[in-house]
Amino acid sequence: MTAPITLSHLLALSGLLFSIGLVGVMTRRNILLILLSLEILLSSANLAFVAFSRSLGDLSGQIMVFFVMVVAAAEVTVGLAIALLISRKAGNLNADELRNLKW
Amino acid sequence: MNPITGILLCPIVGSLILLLVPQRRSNWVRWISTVATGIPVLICMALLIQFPRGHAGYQWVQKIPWIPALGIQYQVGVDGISLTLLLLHVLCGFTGVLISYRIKERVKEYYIFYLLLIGGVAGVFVSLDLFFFYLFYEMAVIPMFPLIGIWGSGDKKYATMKLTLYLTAGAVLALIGLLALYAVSGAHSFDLIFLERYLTQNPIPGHLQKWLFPFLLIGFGVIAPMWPLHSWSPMGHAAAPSAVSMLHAGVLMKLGSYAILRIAVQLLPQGAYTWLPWVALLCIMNIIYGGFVALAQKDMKFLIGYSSSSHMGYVLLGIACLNPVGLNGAVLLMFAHGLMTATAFATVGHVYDQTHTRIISDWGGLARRIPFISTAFIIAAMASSGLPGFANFVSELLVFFGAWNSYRWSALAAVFGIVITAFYMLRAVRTAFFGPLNMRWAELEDAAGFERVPYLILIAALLIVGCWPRFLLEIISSSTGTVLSHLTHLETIAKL
Amino acid sequence: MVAAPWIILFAPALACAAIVLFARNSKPLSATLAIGGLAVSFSFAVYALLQSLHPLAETIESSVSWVNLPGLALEFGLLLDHPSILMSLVVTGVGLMIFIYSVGYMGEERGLPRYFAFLSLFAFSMLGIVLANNFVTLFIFWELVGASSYLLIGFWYERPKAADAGKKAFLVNRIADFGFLIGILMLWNLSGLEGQSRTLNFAELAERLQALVAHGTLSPQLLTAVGLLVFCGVLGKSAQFPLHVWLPDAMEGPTPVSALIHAATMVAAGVYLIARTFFLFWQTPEAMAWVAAIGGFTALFAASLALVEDDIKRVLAYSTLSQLGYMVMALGLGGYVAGIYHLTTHAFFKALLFLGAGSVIHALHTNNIWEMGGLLKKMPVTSITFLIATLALCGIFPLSGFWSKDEILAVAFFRNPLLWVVGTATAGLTAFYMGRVFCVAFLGSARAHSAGHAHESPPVMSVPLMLLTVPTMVAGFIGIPHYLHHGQEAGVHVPFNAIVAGISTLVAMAGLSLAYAVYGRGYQPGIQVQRVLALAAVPLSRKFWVDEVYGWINRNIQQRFADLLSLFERYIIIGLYVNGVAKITGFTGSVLRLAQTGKVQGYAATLLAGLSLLLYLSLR
Amino acid sequence: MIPAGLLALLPELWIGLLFSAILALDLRWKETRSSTMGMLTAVGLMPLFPLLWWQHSSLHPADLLSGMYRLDPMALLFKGIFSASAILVTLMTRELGKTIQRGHGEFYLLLLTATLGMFFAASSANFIMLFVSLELIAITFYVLTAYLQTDLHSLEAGMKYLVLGSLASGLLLYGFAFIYGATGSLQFSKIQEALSHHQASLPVPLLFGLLLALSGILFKVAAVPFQLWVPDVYQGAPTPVTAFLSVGSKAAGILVVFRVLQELFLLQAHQWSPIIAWIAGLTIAYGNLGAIPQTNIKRLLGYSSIGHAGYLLIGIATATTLGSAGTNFYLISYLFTNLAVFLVVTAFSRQTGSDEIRDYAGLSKRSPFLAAAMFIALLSLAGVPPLAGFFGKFLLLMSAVTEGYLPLAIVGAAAVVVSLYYYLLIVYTMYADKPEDPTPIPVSAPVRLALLLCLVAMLGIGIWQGPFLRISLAASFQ
Amino acid sequence: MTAFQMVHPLLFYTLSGLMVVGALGVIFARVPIYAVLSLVITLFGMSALFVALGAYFVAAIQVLVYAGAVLVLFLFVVMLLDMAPEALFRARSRIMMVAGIAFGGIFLWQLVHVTVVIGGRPGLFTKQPVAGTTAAVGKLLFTTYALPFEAASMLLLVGIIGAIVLAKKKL
Repeated sequence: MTAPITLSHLLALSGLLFSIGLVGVMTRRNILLILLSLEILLSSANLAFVAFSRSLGDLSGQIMVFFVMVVAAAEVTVGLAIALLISRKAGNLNADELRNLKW
Repeated sequence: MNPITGILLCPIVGSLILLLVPQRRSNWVRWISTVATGIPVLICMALLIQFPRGHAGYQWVQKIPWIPALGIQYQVGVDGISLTLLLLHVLCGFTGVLISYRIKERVKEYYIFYLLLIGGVAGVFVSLDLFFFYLFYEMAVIPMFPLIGIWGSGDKKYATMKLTLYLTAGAVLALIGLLALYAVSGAHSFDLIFLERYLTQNPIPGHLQKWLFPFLLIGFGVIAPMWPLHSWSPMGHAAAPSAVSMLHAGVLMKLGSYAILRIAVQLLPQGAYTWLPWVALLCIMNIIYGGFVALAQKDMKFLIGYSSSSHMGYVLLGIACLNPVGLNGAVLLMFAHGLMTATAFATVGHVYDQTHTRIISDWGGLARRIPFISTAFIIAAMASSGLPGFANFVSELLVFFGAWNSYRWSALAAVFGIVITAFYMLRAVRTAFFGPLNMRWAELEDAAGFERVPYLILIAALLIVGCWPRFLLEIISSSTGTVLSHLTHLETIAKL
Repeated sequence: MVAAPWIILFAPALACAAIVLFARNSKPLSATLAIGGLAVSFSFAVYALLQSLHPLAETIESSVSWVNLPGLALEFGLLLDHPSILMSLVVTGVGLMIFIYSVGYMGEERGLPRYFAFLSLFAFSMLGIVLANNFVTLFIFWELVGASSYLLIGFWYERPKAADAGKKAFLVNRIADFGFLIGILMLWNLSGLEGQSRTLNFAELAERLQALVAHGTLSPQLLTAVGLLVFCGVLGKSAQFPLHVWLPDAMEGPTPVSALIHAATMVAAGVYLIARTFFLFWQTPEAMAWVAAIGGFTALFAASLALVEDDIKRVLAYSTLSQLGYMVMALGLGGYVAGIYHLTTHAFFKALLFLGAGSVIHALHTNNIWEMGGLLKKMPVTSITFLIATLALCGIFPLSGFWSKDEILAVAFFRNPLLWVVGTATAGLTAFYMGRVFCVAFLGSARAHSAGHAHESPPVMSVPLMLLTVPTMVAGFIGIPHYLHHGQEAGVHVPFNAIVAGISTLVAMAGLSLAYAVYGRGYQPGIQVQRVLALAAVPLSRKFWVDEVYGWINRNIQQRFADLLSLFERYIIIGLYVNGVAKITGFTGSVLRLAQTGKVQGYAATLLAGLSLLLYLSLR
Repeated sequence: MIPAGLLALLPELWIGLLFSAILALDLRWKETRSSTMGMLTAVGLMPLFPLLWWQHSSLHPADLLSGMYRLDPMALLFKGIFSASAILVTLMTRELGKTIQRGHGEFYLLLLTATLGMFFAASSANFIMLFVSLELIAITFYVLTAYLQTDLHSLEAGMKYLVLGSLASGLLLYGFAFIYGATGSLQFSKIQEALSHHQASLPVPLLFGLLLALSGILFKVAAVPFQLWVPDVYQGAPTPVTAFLSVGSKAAGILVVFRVLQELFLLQAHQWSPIIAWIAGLTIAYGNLGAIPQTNIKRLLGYSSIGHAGYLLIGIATATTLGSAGTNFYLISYLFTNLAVFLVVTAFSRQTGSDEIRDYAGLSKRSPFLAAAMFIALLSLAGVPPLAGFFGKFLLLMSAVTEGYLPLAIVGAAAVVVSLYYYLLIVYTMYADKPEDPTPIPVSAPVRLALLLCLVAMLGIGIWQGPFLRISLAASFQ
Repeated sequence: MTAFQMVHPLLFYTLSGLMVVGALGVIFARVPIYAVLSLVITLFGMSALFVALGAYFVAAIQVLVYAGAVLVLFLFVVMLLDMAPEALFRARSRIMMVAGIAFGGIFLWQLVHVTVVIGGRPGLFTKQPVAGTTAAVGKLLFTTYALPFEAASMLLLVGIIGAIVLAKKKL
């Protein structure tokens, strides 16, 4: 517990979060929560960027993080709008029942 | 203008003009089509007369750079082999237009597709560039789809789909072969004339040739049609409207054997030496199998269809011989068989259009009612069974002579094949045209007046060439000689 | 003079073309053209004959190059030597009579122009066989003869029997030609064995074969095989056992056609072929033995079949078979001259017989001899000419048949006594069945209503009959054997042998007498004998079941095989392999689309699965 | 002296201007004038062509605007492709008419932003720029896909696209992060420099980053195994959006693959080339086989577009100039061909309200023009000479064979046959089957014009390949 | 191996623990609101980590945009739709669960693999750390990254237009 924290630690954390996000995307039934899991994905990528930025001594990684947040915000807006419409139309937000288009 | 380009452009321009003709003007459509296919006949006749006898090499070559970066050029021209087949093609195309006067439904569309088909096929025969060769080759396949699909009969959806897909499958396989040829030749050119010269000097290594040859052989063999890749053909013939069957069996099938000869054998002689004996073996299947299956058919068009695939076995056998006699026989047989089968399909179509049945036993005694058509059919049947006087006889004879020393068993099978041919052809004649007239057909109309012209043209051509084969053979042999000189050249290299 | 063979050959061809082009609807014009064409041929044949009689006359050979390729030069060539001159005389002469006769016999037919076109075509083809100087030319006309015979037999194509008969004739011949063509191919190959360019010219082949045999380059077995293959063609055209089945059926054709084709000329082509290729057979005794044996067997076999036949034309057909067997046997025994001699005389009297039969049929509209009777008084010309021809056929002195048949029997007597016995027995049978026909049809009283009202045929028919009687009677005296001997070294020449002639004449007389006794006088043998005869008649009337065997083979082997292949085509090639590929492709598509479950998380999982695989494979 | 950066940015500025103009008009005009607005958008986009041509002929390739913006022939070619597809899609949108119940103006605006995003993507020279522009495209398309608010299909498609698209973005981003970490920069030129040290083989983190980034991009291209969204989204989205997705978005994806693989990682081609070749082969097979049993034309086109993506990847897999040129050429021909098909689909469904293939029965009688256009376009899609689609396939197969990817070439060739099957089934339905409802289908003048243009382009490109090949060659990496 | 002196191991492990727990909460929470709130924990933890790594501006934005705007939006929607927790959890498919965890695991394993490789390569981490202050980042944003910045503004505009066009009942 006292070994110095290296880039690997940060990346491992980021990776763990990313994986949790993936699991969330695949397993959560509610569309909203799938969207929420996607946020974990993006955030974990952000963590990786910041970690790399720190280790490289280069700010462009942090710039990227900024843009990712913008993108995430826009994405969530649109996603929530669509989710809202689906909920109005279909009566629920169950991802498994959203399968009129198939095969 | 270059006469070859003229032949090529006539039908294509014709079809473009047809696009502008109003739908109701059926007669304009017919006349334009007649002219668009008639002019090539005249040009071709003129070329035939002017063709220098005993002169090897391509004549009336026109070369326009097209995509220099890839070594692609528009290059057309004919030698004896292609001129002969071109003649066959324009004859069948022209007579097909005449036969199609009977078509009353969607005339304009029909002729547009038909002329495109004619243009595509003509393109294959005159192209001296592998790219354009392939381009026209596929162009010739596709118009068949609507032609059969719309104006066909019977199980036309299945037939036309199968035909198109099958032929395309062959074509793309051949395309792979062509591209590989391009890649390994190192010549960076699709120019056939150049490649012929170049590959004589710098042949492709033997193991590559052996590996490349099957692509071209099978690819083009599909349309030839080589056993067991033939099953598209009888079905396609059966479902197609008569002019299309004529062109299809008469000319389209020859594209395959022509391509094998022109490209595969000529450019990959070592591959040819390796693989053609196997082809000769398959020919036995083509001939005997095709013949026996024809013997079991109850449907007239299927019968002729299987007969065609059986007879194309002779052509392939002739090519497989790789000697002047066999090759000349093969080319002449392509010509002869084309005319013969076109005649047969034209007659069958004439009857079918009125009876709406092709089952042979449903007909009966038609000779009484429609003597002209019956005579034409009997002539075709006789020609098909190798009766002297018709071009088929002499060409089959040449194939026998050519094959006798190279592939004895195939030659035996081939000779036996004409016995089988006689069996099914005469049985068909007996059942359909002889015997008492089936009273259902008491109102059948014979071909009268102008309608007889196409039959007479085809039969006359068969007879002229059959009685005086030297006329065409001189033209053909000059070019087959060139093909073979590549091979003998190779032999000398191998010996050194 | 070089033009003579060409004119002889092409005059009928031109006539045929002219009829097709200009006289499709005119009976008189078509008849005139056909007869004119053949008359031209005939006159030039006569001219050629006269020329050839000159002691210094040379054989005329003339050819044009038909196919000229490196490795194969085929010529269209004609040869006018003694056998061919004789044969062309026979063909054109007998043919001319038959053509003229046809005007009367077929005058009522709607399709007369067609008929004459076919006849001219046939004459052209037959002359081609006769005049050909090489195998390819001969084969061309060989096939054309088959085709024109097909057309002529099936002239009344609306009659199922006629149509079937035509087909059968063509097919049987085609089977025979399979062997013939292979024989030609082998010969062509042999001709180049010593390095020369290959040839199919008869004269050159003769030289080369001789050289090959002399040098021992050629194995006898191979030569025998070639000989037998060529003989295969003979089997078909000359209707030798076992390919004889088409000839009796061919009687469905118009009677003049039967006379011309199936008596005088076409069937003789096979015999002529042996003669033409005698240089080949002479080198191979094994093949010769087979030829002789088959000839002899056919002679006896066909004669026995004729015993119980009631159809007058069929009797004549079997008789033709039997006589052809004689000729083949003669040639097989080496009796070159004897065979051709008999061929010539047979052409005359058999044509006469057929024309006579035709005359009767024309008058009575029946072929059955048991519906005739008593025609001797009603139709005297026909009857008498028929009688002369019958006697000639039976070999009664001094008619032509006597001389030629005895020449054959003499050859057989010296070369192969067994065959001589067969030949003599056949002569007896011949006399018996001919006597039977004559007695039943012409003697006694009318056996049917129509026979009572018969009238003699018009002159256009009876004059040819009478004209044909002349050669039938005198052909034995004009030195045909001598003419044939000229320039022919090979073969066996046997002088006239009185003993053989006497025996055969006696046997023939006995046969005739027996026939007369039974059918003219109504003599009934004992019950026992009758039983035996009835028993013997069964296989005869069923023609030894040969047709049945062929039919069985046709139906159960050939057609079953075809059906089998057709099923293979349908279920294996199309069903399994073509449609199978298509179905598998389509099925794969239907399976693949199941990946598209519609569940977004499933898609995500698949995406990740793919990615994981990708990562695993790359980062390994 | 105008700075080069500004000159280079002119097309984007022009689109921005157009965007503002439409925005302003949208506020003032009523919904009823939306079709005029569509026309305006289409016409407004046209000056882009001369502009791009001018840039091509007078500006030098360079990295501009602090290295964010890349001006090179490839970017210009792709911008041309984007503009052309945008114009045709705009015309198509006009045909939608009442299908879109509201927000016509905004629809055009979103089309413009998507186009702008594609333009930016084409000119990106930095991963940040690239990411933002890709997301601009993606998010616009999420909205556009779900645009038919009352149609659950459309919403479902939008949501699926959004979820999977975001997942892909996450992967892309993660990949970028590792590339960034391993090379120390997000700037293409610097990355390229850093990568030149790793010629023999890529270190694991880089390869990991590359593969993740690649999957994010291949998702856009719709390559196996990232293709599952395609059929659903294509079917559910409004037809013009499907068309734009299938051409514009896919082209953008291809462009980015080009940028990443052939510009940045060209030296490591031996490492990624087999991977792309496998993906290409599988994609071709999946798309074409899956299309066989389809009955909805949009869904079928979705599958078929997967197949085409596979072909496009062949050129990338070969990593040669010829291959890249082949891909470029293929895209040009695919643009006209596919949009022609979608034009017909739009015109047809406007009248009949159906996208089912069986309803196309007898189209040749109801509208010979539409049927003929569809026929030719489908043939071109299948790759039948002398149409444009053929030569593209020819080039791609040629490059595959030349580079020794023979199995890939055979798969590509075999797929031609399969594709011909399902295309010809449509043709058969149109030409040989009897129509249930024989009323003629009217075709509006702009659509007719656009279709004619596409047809002329298909034939022209197919027959007179030279100039287009030159363009494609010029725009490919040397 | 270059250590990160500014990140104390204790701080790191504490924050990591929080973040992972928060993330797991998103996956496993039965009630949507809890899921959203547990994500807030993760994001706050990450923000703190950012500060520790010297990315001050980004950390601030993280709190403002993510926790402040995005998650609030989520909360609004969750409340607006008033979703019952049971309905959400009950029908979760077992196969998907297994698949998800499996693929997540595989992915993690691969990530760890890569990370280990990176950890063993000291050459990559030689640079001196720079502080991501607002001034430094802002300067970059408005100079070098002006173009993406503009593009991002366009992106937000699309987000706005999209949300309005889609979700607003009456335009």
